[in-house]
Amino acid sequence: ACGNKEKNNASSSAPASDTPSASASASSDGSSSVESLKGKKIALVMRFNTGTFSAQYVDGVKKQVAKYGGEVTVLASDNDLSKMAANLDSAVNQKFDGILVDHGDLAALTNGLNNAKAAGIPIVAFDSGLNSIEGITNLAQNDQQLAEFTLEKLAEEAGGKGNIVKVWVAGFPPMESRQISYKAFIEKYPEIKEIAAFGDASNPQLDTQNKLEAVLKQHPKKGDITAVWAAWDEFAKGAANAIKQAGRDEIKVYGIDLSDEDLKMIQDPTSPWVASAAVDPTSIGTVQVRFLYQKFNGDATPPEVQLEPVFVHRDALPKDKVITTADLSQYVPGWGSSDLGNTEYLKELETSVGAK
Amino acid sequence: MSKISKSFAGVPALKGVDFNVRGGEIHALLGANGAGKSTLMKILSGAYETDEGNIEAGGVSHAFRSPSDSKAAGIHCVYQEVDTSLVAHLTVSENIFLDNLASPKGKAWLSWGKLHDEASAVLERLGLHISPRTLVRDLTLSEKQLVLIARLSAQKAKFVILDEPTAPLSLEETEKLFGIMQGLKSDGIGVIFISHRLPEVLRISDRITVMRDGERVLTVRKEEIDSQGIVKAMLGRSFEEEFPKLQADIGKPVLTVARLEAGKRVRGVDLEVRQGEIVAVVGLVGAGKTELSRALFGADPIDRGTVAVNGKSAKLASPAEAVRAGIALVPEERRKEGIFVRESVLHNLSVPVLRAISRLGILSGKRERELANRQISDLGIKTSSATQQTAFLSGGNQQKVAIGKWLETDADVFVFDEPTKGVDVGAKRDIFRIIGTLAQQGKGILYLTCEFDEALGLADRILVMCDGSIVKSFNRGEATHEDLLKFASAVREELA
Amino acid sequence: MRKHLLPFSFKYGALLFIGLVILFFSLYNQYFFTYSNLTDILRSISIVTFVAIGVTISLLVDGFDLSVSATVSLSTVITASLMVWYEMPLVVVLIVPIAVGALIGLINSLLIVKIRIPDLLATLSVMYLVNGIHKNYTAGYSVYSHMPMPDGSTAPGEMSKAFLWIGQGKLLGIPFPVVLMVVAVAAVHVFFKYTRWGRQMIMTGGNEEAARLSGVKVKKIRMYAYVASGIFASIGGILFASRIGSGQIDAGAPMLMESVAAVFVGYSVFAAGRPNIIGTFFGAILMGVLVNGLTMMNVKYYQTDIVKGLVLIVALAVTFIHLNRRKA
Amino acid sequence: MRKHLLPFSFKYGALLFIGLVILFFSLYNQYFFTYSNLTDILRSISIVTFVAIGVTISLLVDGFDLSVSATVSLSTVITASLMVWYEMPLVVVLIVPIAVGALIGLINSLLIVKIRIPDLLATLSVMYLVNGIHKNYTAGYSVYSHMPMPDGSTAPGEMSKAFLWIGQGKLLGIPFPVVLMVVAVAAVHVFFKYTRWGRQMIMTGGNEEAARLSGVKVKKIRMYAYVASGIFASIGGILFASRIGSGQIDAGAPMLMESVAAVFVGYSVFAAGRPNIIGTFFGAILMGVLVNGLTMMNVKYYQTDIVKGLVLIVALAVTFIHLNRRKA
Ligand SMILES: Nc1ncnc2c1ncn2[C@@H]1O[C@H](COP(=O)(O)OP(=O)(O)OP(=O)(O)O)[C@@H](O)[C@H]1O
Ligand SMILES: Nc1ncnc2c1ncn2[C@@H]1O[C@H](COP(=O)(O)OP(=O)(O)OP(=O)(O)O)[C@@H](O)[C@H]1O
Ligand SMILES: [Mg+2]
Ligand SMILES: [Mg+2]
Repeated sequence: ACGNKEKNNASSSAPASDTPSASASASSDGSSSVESLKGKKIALVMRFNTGTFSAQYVDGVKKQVAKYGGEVTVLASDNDLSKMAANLDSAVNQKFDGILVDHGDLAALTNGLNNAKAAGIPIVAFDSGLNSIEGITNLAQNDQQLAEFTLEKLAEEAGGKGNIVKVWVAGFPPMESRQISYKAFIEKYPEIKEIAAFGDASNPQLDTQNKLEAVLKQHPKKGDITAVWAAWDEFAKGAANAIKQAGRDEIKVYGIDLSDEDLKMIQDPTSPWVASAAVDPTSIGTVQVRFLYQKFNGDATPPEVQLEPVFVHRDALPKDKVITTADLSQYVPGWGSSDLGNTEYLKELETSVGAK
Repeated sequence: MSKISKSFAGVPALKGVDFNVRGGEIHALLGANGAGKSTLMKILSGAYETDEGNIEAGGVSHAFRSPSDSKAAGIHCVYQEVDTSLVAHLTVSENIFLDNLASPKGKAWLSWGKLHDEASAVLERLGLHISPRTLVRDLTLSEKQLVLIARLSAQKAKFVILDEPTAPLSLEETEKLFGIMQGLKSDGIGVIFISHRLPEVLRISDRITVMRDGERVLTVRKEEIDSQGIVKAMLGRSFEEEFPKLQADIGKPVLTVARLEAGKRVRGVDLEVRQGEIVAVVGLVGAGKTELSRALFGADPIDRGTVAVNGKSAKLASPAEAVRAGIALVPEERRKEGIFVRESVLHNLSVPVLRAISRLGILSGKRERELANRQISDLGIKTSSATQQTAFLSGGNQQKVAIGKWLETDADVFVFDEPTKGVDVGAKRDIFRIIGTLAQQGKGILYLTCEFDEALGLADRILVMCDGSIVKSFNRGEATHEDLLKFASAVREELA
Repeated sequence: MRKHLLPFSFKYGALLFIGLVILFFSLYNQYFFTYSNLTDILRSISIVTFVAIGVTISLLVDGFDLSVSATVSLSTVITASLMVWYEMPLVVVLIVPIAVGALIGLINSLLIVKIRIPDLLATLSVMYLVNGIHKNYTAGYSVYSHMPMPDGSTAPGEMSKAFLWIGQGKLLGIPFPVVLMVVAVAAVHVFFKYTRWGRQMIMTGGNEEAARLSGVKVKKIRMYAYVASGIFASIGGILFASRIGSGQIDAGAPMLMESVAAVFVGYSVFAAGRPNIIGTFFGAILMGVLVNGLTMMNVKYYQTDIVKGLVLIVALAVTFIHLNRRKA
Repeated sequence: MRKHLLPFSFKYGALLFIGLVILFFSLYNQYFFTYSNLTDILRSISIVTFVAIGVTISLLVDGFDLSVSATVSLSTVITASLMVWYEMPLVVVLIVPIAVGALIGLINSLLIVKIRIPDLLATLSVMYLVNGIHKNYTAGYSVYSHMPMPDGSTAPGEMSKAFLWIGQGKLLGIPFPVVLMVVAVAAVHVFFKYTRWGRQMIMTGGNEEAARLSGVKVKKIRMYAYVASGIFASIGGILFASRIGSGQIDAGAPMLMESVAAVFVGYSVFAAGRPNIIGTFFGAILMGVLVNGLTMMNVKYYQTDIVKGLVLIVALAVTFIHLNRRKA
């Protein structure tokens, strides 16, 4: 999935708003320091580990580290924060050279992170809200913006009015952020009404399918329901299935987060799922690794890096062939091609490792 | 106890029973199966609550709501079902002092050393050789019964109830128990003793109460009655011929066992059973009869030796193979092994013959019902209908069900292991009639029992088993009760 | 005969309750009691019902199969991968997961019957094992048509139309999974009520030792029960894949608790107080009706669990109060 | 006496195995056998151990408490909410969830002892109910310091330092949860081995009828056992909240299976073949060591499940082959 990272799409450099250091620090360190960057052992401490999104993210991390000649150990936590804290402690004990954190939690990890800092282990986190701890670079996917993108598109395509179904569940930080946008959206468009809301994280796809079927039966007339907004792609898959199988093709589905699997469904012209917003999971991994290597190199890295979400609509996708997220950058500007965090010496490192 | 009544699910088990015991007497409580003896005693010991009636002890009226209430009043009980009162995976010591541990007044902290010492003392006083640290699950049935008696004697009781304590005990052990009972009596303790063995009842007890159908029929001093009178009172009629023996022609051998060894208790058994022949195997408890029957039925693995049915050598790796070879077993522990208490009589009776009443695997409900109704009327099973749940039948009728299920298989050999254990005289006679009929049909019968009189009355041949092998064979009429006892205990004494 | 005196209200109480629930939802929402919604409900419970049949069978021989959820997950990804990765014909796609389900049942029964590990312990261990295997098989990815493979290529196959029809198609206007489910329930019910082997299973569950001493091959019987349980769970997995059109990781995880809930509600049906297939079916229906109806009422998602719990408690309480009163 | 002849290898086989596993990991990775890693392992199992103690107690009276995971979840969010929403003092923060845990135990025992619903059925229903209640209580949200409230305001309180110390602090260089865990294991062990009430529970579990006939108030005893189970689960929940510094929704969900696995491995310790507290503790240690060690070996997360399953199977198989050989 990372095969075309080099195809540096010019339009994608814009998002890195507050990271001047990313390119600035690409000063000409000698190749000896490039040598010293090889053979790093890196721990990836994750909270979730199922689903295609996570799998692609892990893939991104692994491939990028491999390009730098390092090795990754994944410490997965089954969505259990106490296990995640234990995993972080264990990573510190094992004296990894660097630690990547995925979907962490400030309260749960503060202790472990302080230990890591004390042990001099650099940390880069993704979507963890660790900004209050000094010295950690936080990558953040702007969840509110993700939600806004899809909701605005929904409003636009619906003409600012209609009945919608929300599939959402609380209890997860990204979900709760997305809810904030949703609330604002409902206030902004008084003519858009929520007629049903449900969601179950433990059985996302089938449960959504079954429950949406009930809602469809409750509103049997075409036009009763304008759209379904799914705050998570796992919900969107179930929603799309239910609508498709019920033959209610007038209802559109808008989702958030995009994996290869989802892309397939969005491309399918018979699928009601028309749009999603996401940050490419693979490039999240890639960028996170780059910043970690900047830290290895002793660069001053910014405390916060915003990963700008990309909006993917079916209209932008090719009709004649099936693509994967790896090819998506050709059609959707800003996707998968982020050169964020890259530096000259890192490129050098890549070629040096690749040469062997 | 006065005017005690108790019903189970609307069916009366006790109807206004009056009963009293005095301190320092042994009072026998007799009655046919299901007469309500155990139920009455369970009410006295607080295991059941009475529906009506009143209990007085030491002049004070009590409402026993739980076993601890009646224990507080000094009433202790050894229940008929031994395993219900023991905790298998705990030590003998703990089982002996279970009541103390259970009592809210006991010590909060447990000293294991002291507990074992005290248990040793109790066991020694009774002359029992059981290690207090053994787990009860590793004991034999009679040892378990003795542990319960030890528990009793560790208590300061005013009244003691023994519900069929002698059923699993050997003669020696029974003697030991009687010694203990006499001791209790001379300490001024009132003993209630339930047994189906009339001779021992007549020997040990001071007064006798007979119950029938949930009512008290009579209470007399021992001297005022003989065993005939008791039987008459129990059944409501006289019981002329105790063991009716039907004559049958004896034919070819159907079961031939040679040098059979299985487990620790069957050590080289040779025997032969012929068509129409009733062969009794007698022996004391622990002689290995049950193990022999289980080995013959494939229920336990056979270590060495051969078994042939109708001259054909039979491979007995499982009961299913034994059934195919033509052997049927009526096991000793009926509720655990013989019947399905939660299922209907109908389903119980058809288990071994499901193949016969089905075609291509589909059961014929009609044939199943016909079969059941036939057995119910032939064997005189007392049940409200074939669909009655077996749990609600009395013990004797449950035993008839356990026998009845085999009658329509084409078994050639029937093995009965203590089929009359805990069965009243009426049901016993029915069972003997069934066995006699089977013999007349040319079946071979192997009848294992520790009741020598039954063997003497019923069998064509009697084999005496001792410590895992057959030590003597008698033809009908050759042996007396004493002969059997001599051989049954001989080897054991030699070894000792 | 007690049985005939059994108060009507107890014997048919559970059914009455289901009826009342349906009536309530029908009055509340005009669209609830429509042919298409009712068939939707039945379709929505079809997967759980298959799993629950397996659980019922294991309970009937006095065991308990906790590994069913893992079997569903494994069967789902195997089914999908056979089409997507290997482009196998439909027969193979259907037979292989069923064989795998049977194999899991065999492993369970080996542990339980041969090594004599208690049922709960054995099937829990197998649950862990199979859960690990299914994730390992796909390296944590879900399986879907033309998915990208780890080596960068694209998977050659896709979920076949014929296969998807199993979960999504209709036969004479009835969703096919519903047809399958009803046939399965009827067949299993007949099996237990009218066949020799079914009766032997029930007797084995009632008293294993007595069954053995009656000549029933109890080890085999228990083995068959676990194999059947594995097979029904794997059919559940196949239906799952065909219903959602892909093989999701951990798809079966919620199935254990849901199917067990259906089975336990089933204890109340006809006041049986024990596992029974018809009860299980009605248990699944009740759960399906509740989810559908409560969704239509727009009850918050976190409140449906409370309702489910209360319904279970009430159903069981009524049944057991009654059964125990009868016994005492 | 059989017991003394018990082959050493069986009685101590499980402990030996744990020792070997630790040795293996120590040789494989220099960081494994360090003080800080070993205490981390112990800390990581402390929550599961508390829950597992509760499960063990319920199994000891021959029951089974499936509701523990739901109790953990509820206790976690209640604990967090008491601080975050209501700014309660520490005592209240600790007492209320424990009282709630006891209440759940009471409900369980009411259903089991009074209404005589079989344990699995009753506690499963309660699991659904409590799961629903805990989500309802927070409207599905997780609870964290100064969280935004539904009405738009910000929650006044935060997780207090003193409270967080319970889960994250150290006493004499030992993580405090480890101290708590060891004290709890020792206390419960002593309770069962040397006190009258403990023995009464074991009697009740061994043979309820015998215990009743000896005058044990078995209903009360079973009630206490379920209350204890609820309390230990709720302590697990409190530790959870204090370890992660917030009250997560569904935090307890994975706890049931994990604690049950620890308890079941514990059956093998000392070849007991039954639930026992020391065994449970070692079971939890083994699971913790495996997860930690396998992660250090960079085994894929989905492969640790396979290893867990295999270890469970082997431990149980060895124990039960041995126990059954002894019996036969
Ligand atoms: N728990 C019970 N539930 C239902 N019926 C019972 C129960 N216990 C006893 N009965 C019935 O009550 C009647 C009296 O039984 P009980 O056990 O008191 O007889 P018994 O005189 O002790 O007989 P036995 O000589 O066989 O021990 C029997 O009909 C029996 O079936
Ligand atoms: N430890 C035990 N606990 C419970 N029951 C036992 C135990 N040991 C033996 N039994 C049962 O007690 C009965 C006595 O068996 P045992 O082998 O001692 O002698 P036996 O020759 O079969 O005597 P009998 O048939 O006269 O009782 C059998 O039914 C056996 O299954
Ligand atoms: Mg009796
Ligand atoms: Mg015997």
